[in-house]
Amino acid sequence: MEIHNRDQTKRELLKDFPGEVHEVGSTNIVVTAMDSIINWSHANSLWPLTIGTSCYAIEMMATGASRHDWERFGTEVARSAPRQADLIVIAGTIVNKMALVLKRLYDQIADSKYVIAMGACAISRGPFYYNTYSVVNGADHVNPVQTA
Amino acid sequence: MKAIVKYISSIFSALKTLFKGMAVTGHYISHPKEIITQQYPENRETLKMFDMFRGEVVLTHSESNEHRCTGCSACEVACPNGTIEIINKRIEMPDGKKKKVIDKFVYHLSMCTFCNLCILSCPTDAIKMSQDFEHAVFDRSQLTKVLNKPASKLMEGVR
Amino acid sequence: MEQEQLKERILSVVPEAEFEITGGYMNATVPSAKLHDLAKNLRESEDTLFDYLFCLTGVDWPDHMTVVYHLKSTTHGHNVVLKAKIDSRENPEIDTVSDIWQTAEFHEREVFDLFGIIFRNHPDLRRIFLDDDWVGYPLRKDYVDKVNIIEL
Amino acid sequence: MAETATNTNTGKPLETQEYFINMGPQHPSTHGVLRLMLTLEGETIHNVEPHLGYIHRSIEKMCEKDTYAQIIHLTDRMDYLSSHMNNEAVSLAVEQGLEVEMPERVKVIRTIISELTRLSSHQLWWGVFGMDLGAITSFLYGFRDREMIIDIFEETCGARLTMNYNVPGGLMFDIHPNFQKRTKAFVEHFRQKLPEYDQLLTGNVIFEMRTKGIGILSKEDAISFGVTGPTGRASGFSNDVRKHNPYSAYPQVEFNEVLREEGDSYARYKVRIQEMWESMSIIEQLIENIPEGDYKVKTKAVIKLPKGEYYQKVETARGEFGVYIISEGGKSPYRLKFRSPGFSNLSALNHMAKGVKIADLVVIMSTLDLVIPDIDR
Repeated sequence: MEIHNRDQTKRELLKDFPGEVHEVGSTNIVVTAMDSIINWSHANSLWPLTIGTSCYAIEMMATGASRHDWERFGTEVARSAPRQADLIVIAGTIVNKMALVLKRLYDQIADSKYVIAMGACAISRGPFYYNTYSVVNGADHVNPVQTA
Repeated sequence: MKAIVKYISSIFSALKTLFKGMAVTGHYISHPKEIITQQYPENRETLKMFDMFRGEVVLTHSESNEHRCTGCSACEVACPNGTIEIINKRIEMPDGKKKKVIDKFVYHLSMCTFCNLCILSCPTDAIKMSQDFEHAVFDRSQLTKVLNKPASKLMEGVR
Repeated sequence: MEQEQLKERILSVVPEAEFEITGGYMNATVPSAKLHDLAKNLRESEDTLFDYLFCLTGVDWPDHMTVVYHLKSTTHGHNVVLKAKIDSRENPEIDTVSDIWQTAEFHEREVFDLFGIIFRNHPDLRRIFLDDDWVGYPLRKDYVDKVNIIEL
Repeated sequence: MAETATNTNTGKPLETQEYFINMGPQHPSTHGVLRLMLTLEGETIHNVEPHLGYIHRSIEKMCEKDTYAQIIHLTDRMDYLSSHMNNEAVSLAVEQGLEVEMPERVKVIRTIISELTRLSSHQLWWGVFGMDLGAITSFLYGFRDREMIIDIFEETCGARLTMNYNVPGGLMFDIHPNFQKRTKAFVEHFRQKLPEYDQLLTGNVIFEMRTKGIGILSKEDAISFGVTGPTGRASGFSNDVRKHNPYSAYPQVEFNEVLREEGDSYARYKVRIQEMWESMSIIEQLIENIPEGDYKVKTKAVIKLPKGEYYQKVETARGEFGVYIISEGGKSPYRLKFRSPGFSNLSALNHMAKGVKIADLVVIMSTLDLVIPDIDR
């Protein structure tokens, strides 16, 4: 996937936005109907699936807690059931035994779904690259990863 | 009769403990200064990490595009998981002698655990940890970096 | 109990025991066949009363295997390390101590999983970490895995 | 117990059947990737069978190839909530083999950071415990105070969680000039905030009903299962390594080993809350006078441990953590075994959970304070 610059990303995000955005100085004014903007924000808020296997899970919890608080971005609740989620944050090492479970969880999520691999272990084994007999060589060997 | 009194008193004690807890929450609603949530990314300009923060390994370059890495591979040996690969080449010096310099200082950020052993092992203080923390990319191959800048040279006097 | 007394105590149960002091603990190496009796004796006698097994380790040596038991008495406060020497590396077998210390049930399953030491009379001897169809015992020194292990 | 239900047509008692249910590995309150096979009759648990290995990363095998300095960064990733204490265990074992004595400064700093780590671990546990019971508020409060400790770590050694601050032979860096100021400010802050924890949860009727008398573990069973740490101490098993085998600066400080007799979930909760007070008192005793001196002793670049066996135990936030090193004289150990507290604590789960309802299992698991990578290694 190619990397967009900031303006491109903004335009793409606003492609299906129901209403007009007028830029006034450093802020924006939006002209739209209340119902349509509520529906739009429902459709565009990502609900992550908590699949924390190791150390990264704590950092992910810290992201959701009081200091960093990802609910500011509409990541309202972390769900534990794949049916209700649309984003997997793979936070932690994936070993061979867990890979089957991860694959099943990925398949159970409804389209459209996104995957974020968080941390060295999930991206490419990290510290468990050499001399280990049970770790999967990067989570993208199990399912496609959109962001690492 | 006793059971009814017990039942009703338990309701009241439950309500009491409930309000006790709610009072703590209420305190923070009325004291917004004690809220600690950071407004990232709006505060990106003012946000400063601690000096010691281990963000990623960087090879320091001077203004005249010179670095201090001699290519001794001490960091490559010290790294527990093969994050650093140093590829050396031989170049001919003006006086006809052949000299070993680094060709590529390859750094796999995707494997780095920021354990700091490479920094400690470096005899010439060529590498250090930067405070950069925004590393998210769309593909893991972009996390493999070459740290020495193009056409950079070894600093004079470092051996 | 002092180390000398303990030594005599163990010798009275297992005469062929060998002793060594390393790492601050007294180590007693005994043949694997005698281990269960000795452990039961040390656990139940009033003067020793080793009721707390805090570590159970399997070790793979070139020609034999050992299972190491770190014991402590919570009433007397003394420690001892028992090492059961298993002569065969092909078919290592030893009696379980899970009837003496309940925690051994999990620890022995771990040793079985990673070293392939079979604990006789164990209530539930299965692999604990790896899949049931895993071939080989990965913590043995001669374990080779061409697929998963990338040698540095 | 209710009377057995009867079939209305035949009048015979209905046959009940045991059935199995899978809890985990993807489950919010298993705190990781623990899988439990529950044998149930109705809602009553008959048997709990833990299935492990969903995060078994073969750390012990990897240690056989690494040097002693490199092992430290792996121990961070086992019990990541008490990573500093894990590092300390390996460092102390190697120092025991090298027969070097640490300067007083190193001992004191190690102890302070250990206690800060214990506090942060207990705070996180408190937050997550509330969440397991259905109270999300505690999660936010626990993490709020934890972030202050994390800031201290970040300023001192540059990492938040996997610190890698201890190295064989001392510390990786000297402490930051702000360290004492920040730590004192934190202790002062937390002395005011800890009573809030009690207000939010401890006295609450629902909370007490869900924890009192649930998952009772007797002292004999605790010893037999090797259940250590706050879990074991709540059953009256006196096992604090800081008291029984003191290491670092623990001989110099005065603190109480928190013991309770009940052995139920509420006792385990209270022990941890009380331990937070004790930890703060330890920090306060040491923080004023950190002795001057070196922050590490000089060791060889690649440490070779003399042939022999070394066992070192430390008290982590979860219990007794042991490192057993067998060295053949090389630069990496011949065999390295980690005695993880969680593994032994988990072995008692089946015993504790027999006969309770399925919702209580979550409470029991939560008060055991399991960290799965610590169990699986």
